[in-house]
Amino acid sequence: MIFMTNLVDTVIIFLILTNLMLLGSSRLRTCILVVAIQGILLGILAILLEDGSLGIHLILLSAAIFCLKGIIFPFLLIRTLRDLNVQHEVEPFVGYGTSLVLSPLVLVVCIWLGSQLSLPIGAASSLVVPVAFFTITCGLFLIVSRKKALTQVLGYLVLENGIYVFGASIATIQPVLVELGILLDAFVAVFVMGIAIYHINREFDHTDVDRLNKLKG
Amino acid sequence: MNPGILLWIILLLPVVGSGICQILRSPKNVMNFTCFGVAVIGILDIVTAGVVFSSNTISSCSEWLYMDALSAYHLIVMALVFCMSSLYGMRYFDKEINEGIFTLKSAKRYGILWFASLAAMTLILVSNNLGMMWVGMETTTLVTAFLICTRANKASIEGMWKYLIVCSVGIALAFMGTLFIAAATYKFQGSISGNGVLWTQLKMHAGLLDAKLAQIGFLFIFVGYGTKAGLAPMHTWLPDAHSQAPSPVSAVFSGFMLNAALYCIMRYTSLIKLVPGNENLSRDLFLFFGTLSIVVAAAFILSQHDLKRLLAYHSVEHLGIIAIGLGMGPLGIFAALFHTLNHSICKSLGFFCAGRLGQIYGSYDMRGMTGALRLSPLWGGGLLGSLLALIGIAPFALFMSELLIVKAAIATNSIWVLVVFLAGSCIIFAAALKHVINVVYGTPPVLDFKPRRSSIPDTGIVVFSLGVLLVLGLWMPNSLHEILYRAANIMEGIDAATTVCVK
Amino acid sequence: MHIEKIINPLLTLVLAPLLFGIINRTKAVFAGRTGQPLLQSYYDIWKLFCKGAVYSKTTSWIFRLGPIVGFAVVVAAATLMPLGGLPAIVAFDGDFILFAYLFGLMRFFTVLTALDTGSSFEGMGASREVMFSALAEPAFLVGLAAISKQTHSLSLTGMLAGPDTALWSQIGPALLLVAFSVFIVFLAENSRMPVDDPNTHLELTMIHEVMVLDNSGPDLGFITYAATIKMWLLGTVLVGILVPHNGNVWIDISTAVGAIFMLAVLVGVVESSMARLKLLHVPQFLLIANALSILALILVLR
Amino acid sequence: MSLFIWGLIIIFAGGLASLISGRRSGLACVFGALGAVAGSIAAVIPAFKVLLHGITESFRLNWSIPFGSFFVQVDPLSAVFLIPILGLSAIAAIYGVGYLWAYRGKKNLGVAWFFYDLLLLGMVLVVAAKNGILFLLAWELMSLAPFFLIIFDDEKEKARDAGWTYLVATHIGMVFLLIFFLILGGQNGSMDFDKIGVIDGLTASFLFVLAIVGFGTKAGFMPLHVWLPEAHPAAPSHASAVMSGVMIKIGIYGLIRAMTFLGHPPIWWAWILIGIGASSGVVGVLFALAQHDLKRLLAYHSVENIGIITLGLGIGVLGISTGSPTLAVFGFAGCFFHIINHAIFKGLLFLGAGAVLHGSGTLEIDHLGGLIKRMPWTAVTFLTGAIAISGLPPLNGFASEFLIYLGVFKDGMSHGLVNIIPVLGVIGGLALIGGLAAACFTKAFGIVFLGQPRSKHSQQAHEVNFAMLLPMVTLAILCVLMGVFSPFIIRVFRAAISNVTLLPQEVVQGQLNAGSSILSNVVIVSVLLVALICGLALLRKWLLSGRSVEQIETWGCGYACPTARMQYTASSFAQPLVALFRLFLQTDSRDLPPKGIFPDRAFLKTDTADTSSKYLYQPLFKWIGFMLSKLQWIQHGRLQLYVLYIALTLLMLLIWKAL
Repeated sequence: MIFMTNLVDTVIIFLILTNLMLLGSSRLRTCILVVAIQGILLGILAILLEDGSLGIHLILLSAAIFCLKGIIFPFLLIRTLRDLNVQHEVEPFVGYGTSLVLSPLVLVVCIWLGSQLSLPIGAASSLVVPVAFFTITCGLFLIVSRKKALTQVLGYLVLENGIYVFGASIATIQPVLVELGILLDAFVAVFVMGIAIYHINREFDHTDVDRLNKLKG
Repeated sequence: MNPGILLWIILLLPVVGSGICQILRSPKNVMNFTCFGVAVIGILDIVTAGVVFSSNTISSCSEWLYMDALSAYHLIVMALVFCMSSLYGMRYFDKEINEGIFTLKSAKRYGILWFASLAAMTLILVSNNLGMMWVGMETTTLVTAFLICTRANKASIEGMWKYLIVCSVGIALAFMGTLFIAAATYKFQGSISGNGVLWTQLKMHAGLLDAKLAQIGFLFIFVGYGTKAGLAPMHTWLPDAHSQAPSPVSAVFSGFMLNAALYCIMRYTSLIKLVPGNENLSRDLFLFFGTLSIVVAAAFILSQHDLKRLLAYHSVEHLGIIAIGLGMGPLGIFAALFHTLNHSICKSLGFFCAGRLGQIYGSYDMRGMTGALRLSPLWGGGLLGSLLALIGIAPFALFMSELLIVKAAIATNSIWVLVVFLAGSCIIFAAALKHVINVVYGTPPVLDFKPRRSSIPDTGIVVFSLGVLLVLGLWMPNSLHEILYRAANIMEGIDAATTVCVK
Repeated sequence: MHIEKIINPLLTLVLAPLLFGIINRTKAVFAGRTGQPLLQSYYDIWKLFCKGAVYSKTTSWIFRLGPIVGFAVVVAAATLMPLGGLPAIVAFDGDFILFAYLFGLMRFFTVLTALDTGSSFEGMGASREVMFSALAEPAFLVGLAAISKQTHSLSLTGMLAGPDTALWSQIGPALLLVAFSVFIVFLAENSRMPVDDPNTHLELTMIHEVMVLDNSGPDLGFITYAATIKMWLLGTVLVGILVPHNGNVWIDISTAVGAIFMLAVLVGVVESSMARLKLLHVPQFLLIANALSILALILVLR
Repeated sequence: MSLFIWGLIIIFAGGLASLISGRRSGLACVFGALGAVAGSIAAVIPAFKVLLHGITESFRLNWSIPFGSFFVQVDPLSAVFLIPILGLSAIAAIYGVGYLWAYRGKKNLGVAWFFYDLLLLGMVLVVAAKNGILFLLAWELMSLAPFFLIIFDDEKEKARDAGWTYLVATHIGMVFLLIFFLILGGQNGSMDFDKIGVIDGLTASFLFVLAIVGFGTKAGFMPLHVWLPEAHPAAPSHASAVMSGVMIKIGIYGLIRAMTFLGHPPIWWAWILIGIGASSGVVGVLFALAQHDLKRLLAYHSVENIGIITLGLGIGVLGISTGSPTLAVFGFAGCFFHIINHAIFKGLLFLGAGAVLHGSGTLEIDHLGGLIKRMPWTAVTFLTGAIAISGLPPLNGFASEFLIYLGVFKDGMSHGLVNIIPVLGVIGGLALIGGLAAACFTKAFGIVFLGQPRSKHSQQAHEVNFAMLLPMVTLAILCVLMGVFSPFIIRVFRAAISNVTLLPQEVVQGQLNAGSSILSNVVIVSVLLVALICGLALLRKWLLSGRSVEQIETWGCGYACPTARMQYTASSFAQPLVALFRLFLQTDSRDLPPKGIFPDRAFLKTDTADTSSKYLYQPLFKWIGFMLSKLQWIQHGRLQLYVLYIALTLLMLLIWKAL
């Protein structure tokens, strides 16, 4: 059991690291890969967080997560990236350095928040919920502070991952159908956003979201 | 036969419909088929609702699909809005079709997405599992996104992108909230038959929910679904999406999608009211966001030049009014539900007229639109009627529902809300009236466009909607009263046995 | 219907023109002239009645109606007016309101008559007339209100029954204030100095005279006669406020008539001792009258 | 009672029929007018019955208006208002046929007639409704219908703005009424007037203020009157006649009806009413004096007359609160009588103005003149109306003002300096109003109808058709009759007054008898006056017989060749008074005085904008707009910040609620 908890903790640490990398790196390709790693970690976490009974649907689920978040999404995104000849995130509203400096503080706040809540966490470590919050915050932060449409999609994905970690941490049995539905939605979302980015690129021949500000008032 | 089947039928028929759109061979056929199919489904919806009202609730496959008065009422609203919009949409694209802009491909895409969004919204209404409800809502967002840019141009794509991102983020937060609620159930995990969070069961054990978690969960839910419902300050996507979408889509957006989101919040409200220590939580939130929405809407209606954006901000205002009503006890909820119906009909009509007038004038800039009544008596008159109704002129039904809300406000003596509401509505009245007078009256500009004779369906839509609004303003059928009353009770979290006096 | 009721209006009709004579004679005396005979205005009126008439092409039947209405009004007003101890022919609560408004009717038609000629001078006179009378009316009615409050009577017959010593001791000041304001109204309404100058012939400065520039023959006769009667009636009001009675009808009448003639003399004195006010200052003059009346009202109400 | 309901149905049917006949002008006019006239006749009969026999008839339809009920009742108070409403509307409808006929083919007359009939229907329903919700619905119907009449000439921007001003003002008033009735109903469940118990104390005073604002907006109290001078000139004349003649009175009706719910009035209510009355009256007539547009002038006179009516009302309320039957009865009698009289002569004057517009093509007073030669009938009727509205004997206007005066003189001047308020307010106020009104109407009639034509408009003027003349003549005759029979007419208010004042009928009867005996004296003098006039006319005829009667040019004081443009204009006529009261009027006048021995060109332009809209409402609206425009930056188009809003909102909520 201890071993389990340690394993969980390691995965959690890795999650935090991925988040930090996302905040720090400006190369879109890197970001995509990092998000892929995050997906894979989630797949692992799904199994680890399940105390004891290793149900068949659980295996199925983690497999689904693994494929979707770890393989298909990155694939889709990389392909989109290829279409729009852009490699780097332009200068964001909040610099990379600043975000990296800020992130530990945010993490502290998240840990404190997690301690506030009386969540029915199973065997999982007390770090899970805070990291979930942290991931969510990072996702929102990416969407708010970055300018490239693609980065915002990544931000959305990170947000979802965070929520997913939270979902996995609280020991409720979501029926597999719902889980699959949710995954499907995430998939469709990424797909749609990909197409949307493609359209944007075609119409505007750039994908800087902050330059999409014709509609106002 | 088991009435539960009906739920399956109304859920799956739209999917079939979207399948059929795939195999049609001409844009005209696609449009006609959407109209026909939606009509059939709409009738089935209403039949289902009727069954629900006769027998208190119906459910299927171990209560995964479930429908009670509240959802049935919204089902009727949805059926109405979709039928009207489809009927209108049948003729809306004629010009593009003839010019060949609106190709078979885009027609197919339109039809498929149209049916798909119908299916998604139905899923929201019929699913008892809060997770599935969330899935339905997210699907709605994704499906409707491309309806916005049926005609792909810079503005519409921008609108779509904003809609997509803002709503997705919001709904993700709503999912977070759902998880919190799920987490709050740990006290009675054992007692619920182990398949997820069914609203009915939560309702049963609501007293046992963990107060803190439920509270946080509700906050997330409110912000999340509130984003989709277009409550200020999360409404930012709304004017962009509404103004860029083709009119039938805008009508569905404003006419039902917003209400669907609000419906989700209602479901949770009926739970949170029963959680010890959180009785007033929902009230505070509703009143706060309601008043805020009205003020913001007033600010933007005052200086608006785009007709469709004007209507969009009116949606913000009216959703705010509905929210205020929901925050004001049984009578208020009754009024709010009534207002939902009125607003849906009226706003759809508004968008219909705006769309056609936009086609006539070639733009939605109200500074260039004058003398609509002379150019096209039907659509000009319709716009005048719908806007007069929107700003609360008696004897239209919206006046009645707003009157009830004021009554509720006085009854629960929430004075400040009342003051803000009345002041805001007066400002909006003045501003919107100015706009509509300048659009409808006066001498029209010289246009090469020859307004074509308005066809039977067009006339039908206008006359029907205005007629319904008029009749409901002057005479409320007892059946409708009963329905609203039962729905209000569900929302209020009390079973129909304990009576609430709204007479 | 006693016989002496008739005496009162008869006196009015007969003696009224004499007032002008008295005024003119007074002024002549002040100027050191012998002046025209006392009965001059009788001659004038008679002469006018015997003349033919000249009408402007611009005018309509309004122009012909005006003078007649004016005369009819003053005669009707005379029936409301008591004199000395004699009650009026028609006396009822609030008859003084009717009295005031009858003169309003007269003014209405005089002004229309003036405007009917289309002459800019007469328009000018009309415009001044309506302005001054609009200011004079409140002063008159508020003043009478104070009187009626004090005399507990709502009819001229009661109000002008003459103040007894008790009344004097009660509201001497108030009575004086009212008397002053009514005197100002009297001057304004009869278009005497210092409001108007009846015997200048520079059209720009006149008010009443200029409005009747175009009238001639019998019409002018009616107007002049009506003017004298109007002065008589308003004078009666003033006298009624101030001069006490001693019960014996005949003595009272003679004192009253005498008082009215004295008033005429007073007017003459004023006219020969004062200059005409600038037209711009006339409103202030009338506002003073209003102020006095209101003051009187405050005194009696407290 | 069923006859009454039939009347309503006929009116509505007529309107609907004309709406359907649409652009077929002939049909539209026939249906619309027929519906109005026939319906009015049917509905007015019960009203007369009620008024004469004092028995109230009520009618409940089993129709559930949402949260209200269709409960209609004609009680004496309603009847007092119903008779002028129905009468004037019917007469104006006949006029309308002749008036709108000029628009045939150009406009959709069906719509105009539809809304005219709706207006009539709404007014009748408001007065007869005995249920709060029904009242509000009817009120809104009555308020909405005129909008479409005001905006009838919608290609004119002035008309569109007028429509906007009108509807906004009336809606704001409506909001206050909404609160008023909901609180009233909230006090004890039912909205039926007969079930609403009497309310006292602070609530009553609060409700009274609400009622003053809500109903005052419709009635046109200072400074809530701003919509009036805009709306009445814009509408077609028969509509303005109805709006100005009866619609604004319904505000007074609502006020009286509202006060029947509010228990025994404190004395300060009376003072407020008298203050409003005096200020509305004086300021209204002053503004009227400064106008150049005939209909605008008349609109301001409506404000003035509402002021007079309110003075009467105030005296009545003073009587109730001080327990003085004389004050109460005379006040209300004067109020009611003046309401009816004003309906008659203001209707007449607006119809006359319409005739002037129809005949000469302009309402600009300074462009008119000499119409009495070209439009003799219009001139006679207009003159009658002018005398009546100036409150001069022997016509009806004097009779009603006389009653109000009499009330104060009889019992208003009790000791105590505080009574200076009613006494000065009424006596001084009425006297000043009377004088100024006379000034204003000598100007209106004198400049428009007398002298020489000032423009080719008035040279080419022609008399109007029979359908327009008949109503005007009828109303003029009514002005005379109401004056002559005033002693008998005021007796019919007995039941209504005793309903409102809660005095026993005998007491009211006694007071009214006193009043009517006094009025009969007035009538005697008036008859004498008329007799004298006739006699003198004959006398002059006799004097002039056989003597030379010449026709020459007007005496130009030696000036050789006068022209029509040398005549005094309306502006110059009013100038001294306008200058005297510039404090209230704020007239901005631009002039170029003649200079030199041979001045080339000189002019005087005066424009009197409504002070309260210029210095109160426009700044207010500007301020609101400015404040709200501060919110504009919210929607600046930056997606990132949109998402940030969501995050911040969530954070805010968590801090507000969860911590």
